[in-house]
Order: sequence, then structure tokens, then C-alpha cells
Amino acid sequence: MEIRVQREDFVASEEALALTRSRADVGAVVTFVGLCRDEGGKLAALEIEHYPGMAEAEIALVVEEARQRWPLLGLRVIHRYGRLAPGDQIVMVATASSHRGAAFAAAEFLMDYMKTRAPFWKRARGVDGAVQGWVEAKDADDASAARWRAP
Amino acid sequence: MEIRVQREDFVASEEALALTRSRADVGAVVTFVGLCRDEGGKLAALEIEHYPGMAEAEIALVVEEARQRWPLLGLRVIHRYGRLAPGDQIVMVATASSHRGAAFAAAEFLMDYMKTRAPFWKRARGVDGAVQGWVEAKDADDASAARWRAP
Amino acid sequence: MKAVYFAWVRERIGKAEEEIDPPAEVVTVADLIGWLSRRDEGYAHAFENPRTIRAALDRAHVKPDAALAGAREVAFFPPMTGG
Amino acid sequence: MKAVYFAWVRERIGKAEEEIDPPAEVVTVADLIGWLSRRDEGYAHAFENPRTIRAALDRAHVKPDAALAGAREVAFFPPMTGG
Repeated sequence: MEIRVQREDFVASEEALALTRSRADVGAVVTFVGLCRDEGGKLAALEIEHYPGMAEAEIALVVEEARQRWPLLGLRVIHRYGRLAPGDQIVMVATASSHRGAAFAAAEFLMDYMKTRAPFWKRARGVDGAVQGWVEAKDADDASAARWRAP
Repeated sequence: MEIRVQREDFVASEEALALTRSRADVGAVVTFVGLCRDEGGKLAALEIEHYPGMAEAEIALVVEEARQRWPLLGLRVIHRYGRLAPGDQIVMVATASSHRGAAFAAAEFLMDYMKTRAPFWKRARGVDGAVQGWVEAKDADDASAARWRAP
Repeated sequence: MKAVYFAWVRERIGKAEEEIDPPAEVVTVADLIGWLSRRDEGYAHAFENPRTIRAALDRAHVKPDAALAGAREVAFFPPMTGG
Repeated sequence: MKAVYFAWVRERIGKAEEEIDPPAEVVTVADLIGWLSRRDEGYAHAFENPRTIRAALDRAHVKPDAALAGAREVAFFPPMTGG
């Protein structure tokens, strides 16, 4: 399955390997893994809420756009929800193509677009147990997504 | 070890995981794997020759430049030599950073620069056993490397 | 129609979902935000800054001027922070 | 000094390495290419198109106008095709 939204952890390398198994036309595989940072020791956990159904649908739209833009031979997107501790994996994308330029560009595009379009929200919990509040969307993420738009 | 030039295969995921082990400040890991393509069934093997000593030294220079350009928390570069079959892994880079932009950019930079600077040469062997000759350097690779230079 | 709320929109309103039955003059998403905001302080607080509210109709992003038309599910939430 | 050759430069010259002792008037890498090219057909063939020859002194890339100076190892090879 190309797209998964799940509570469970994943093994990024198995997802990436699946893209090249029993084929020899893939020349480049790019894997991105996003992890929960401890924010200098202040963060105890991230709680990730999502909109079931819409999360999968929005990621599917982003995947479809990536497929139209680049000649991809395979891809995987996994986004977790629930409570995650520092060091835990949050999200991964893996892209396979004949050439490295397409694989790199598509992986970065998928991450940029997913961050601004897919309905997930992060709440930070501090090491003192207190809720630190909802993570605010960053203008930098909108800017990252905007650069893929035609001028 | 950050840089390895070796005949043996590698496990990209273990290299990437080593970058995040027992630390929680890494927010993004990008892994690139370059593989031997079968060129539509025509290629039987790639024979990769390298300049021992200089290969490691040139990759080290590229790594040093990447470290100066981006705030990296870890990286790995492995380049193989010897005879490789379609589907075999040739090269990998893995980069770790707090944020995804730096990890993506550094990984792509490392590949672009390594392709044009590191002393490796590929020779293709066809399925009929005949040597197809040395792979020619591509202008596209020079162009990919050139875009990292300041205007 | 069904209304669903996420993240701090859900917390301020105090529920994750509910059935709503807006009157005929509530035509657009923006109209619905105004109508809900007049219900009580929780809704008013959730919708106090329209810039930070995103909406979806039947699980697709829409702008405030989108018509509710025959939508079965409307969702309100803050800007996304996944990835 | 030691000269090392790679890929089709090595194949055309017919050896991977050798000791060379160029005369004093061979000052630069380009001079050395000229001097070697006059040895026999193999060298001439290897160096026939200067645009496709890359050189290194003591394992660092250099341009044709680089002085051989006290280098212990010179290398000639085609443009790199790794990665």
C-alpha cells in the first residue's frame, strides 16, 4: 500500500526496499524520515491528532500530483498519529525513480505539501507533564510548499 | 566511520539509524541510495574502478563543505567499487539535521558533488558478455553540481 | 449536517462532533462560522480569528466563500502541523 | 615520480602505473602530457583529446597549468562517473 496513516511505528528501510524488490529499472531511492525532537530536553511527548479519512485523501492528492510531476517508479508515505516520544519516528516518504533528481525532488515536494495540506495537528507535552499547547503552523512551511507552484 | 569506499554491500537503513541512535535532537534523516540499473535488460554488470586514497580524500572534502553549509548532526557516505549487477546498490548518503530542509539539501549536494569530483569510473558489460565501454560523464551532472556555486 | 472539530477548535468548542441544522440564510462556510460563533462563548472563542481557521467540506479543503450546498460533513480546524 | 592511470587512460597506455623521470623543461601537468604523448601510440591515443583528461597531483585535482614541483604522484584519468 502506498499510503498509510497509522498509530504503529514503521521500518523505513523495509518500505524503501519494497520499492526496488524484483526490479532493476530503479536507479535512485530517496527516503525521508521525520522524527520527534526533544527540544533541548523540554519535550516529553508529541500528541498527534488527525482527521481520519481526510488525512488519507489529502495525502493521496499530494501523491497523485507528485506522480504527474516526476517519472516515479514507486513511492511510500506513512504518517503516524497518537502519542510519540522524543526519538520516535513521525512520518516517512520514500521515492524511487530511474534518476536521482526526480527522486529527490518528489520526496521533498511530498513532505512540503503534506505539511501544509494533510490534516494533522501536533500538541507538545512538557517534561513536567503539563501540556505546552498546540504547535503553531510555520510561515516557513507555507513558503516551502509555495516554491513548487509555477511562477 | 563517516566515509567508506568498499567492495562489500551495505545496509543503508543501519547507516541511517546510526545517525539517530541515543540522541533526540535529530528531526530529519534523508537517505539516498543509488542502484545499478539494467538499462532495459541490456546491461549485465557495471565494473567500477576507483583511485584508492584519492576517492576517500575527495569525498572527505565534499563532506567538509556540506558540514560548513548546513547544520548537520550526522552523515554517512558509502561508495562501492568492483563488479555490480543490476539491482545492486552502488552508493549511499545519509544526512541528519534538526530540520528537513538542511537534510535534503545536504544529501543532494553530496551526491551532486561526489559524482563530479570523486575518482570513480564505471564500465558497462552487456548481457552478451561484451564490454560496452566506459560510461561517459554527463553534462547534466556538471550542471547539477554547478547550481550549488554562488552566482 | 455533521460538524467535526479538531485540535484547539475542538477544545474551545468542547466537543469533537455534533449534528447541526443551520437556517436557510446560512449559505457559505463563512456564514456558518458566524452562525456558530453566536451560539456561546466556546464557539466565539474558537472562531475569534478567522485567519487561523481552516475548513473542509466532505473532507476536502475549502475557502470561507464555499457554499455548504449539499455537504454532509463540515470540519473546522487550525492550520495543519503534520509532517 | 610515480604516474598512475585509470579507466580508458590506463587501457590505452597499457599499464596502471609506472615510474617516470621527465626532464627539467617539463614544468607543468600540460608539459607532462605532451612529453608522455611523444613516447608511443598508446600514450598519444590516451592524451589525444585534452578536454577529456583530468589530472591529480598527490591525490588532489589540478588544472593543466599546475606545476609538477615536488609532487610524488601524478594521476591521469577521464572525467569521473561515480555516484
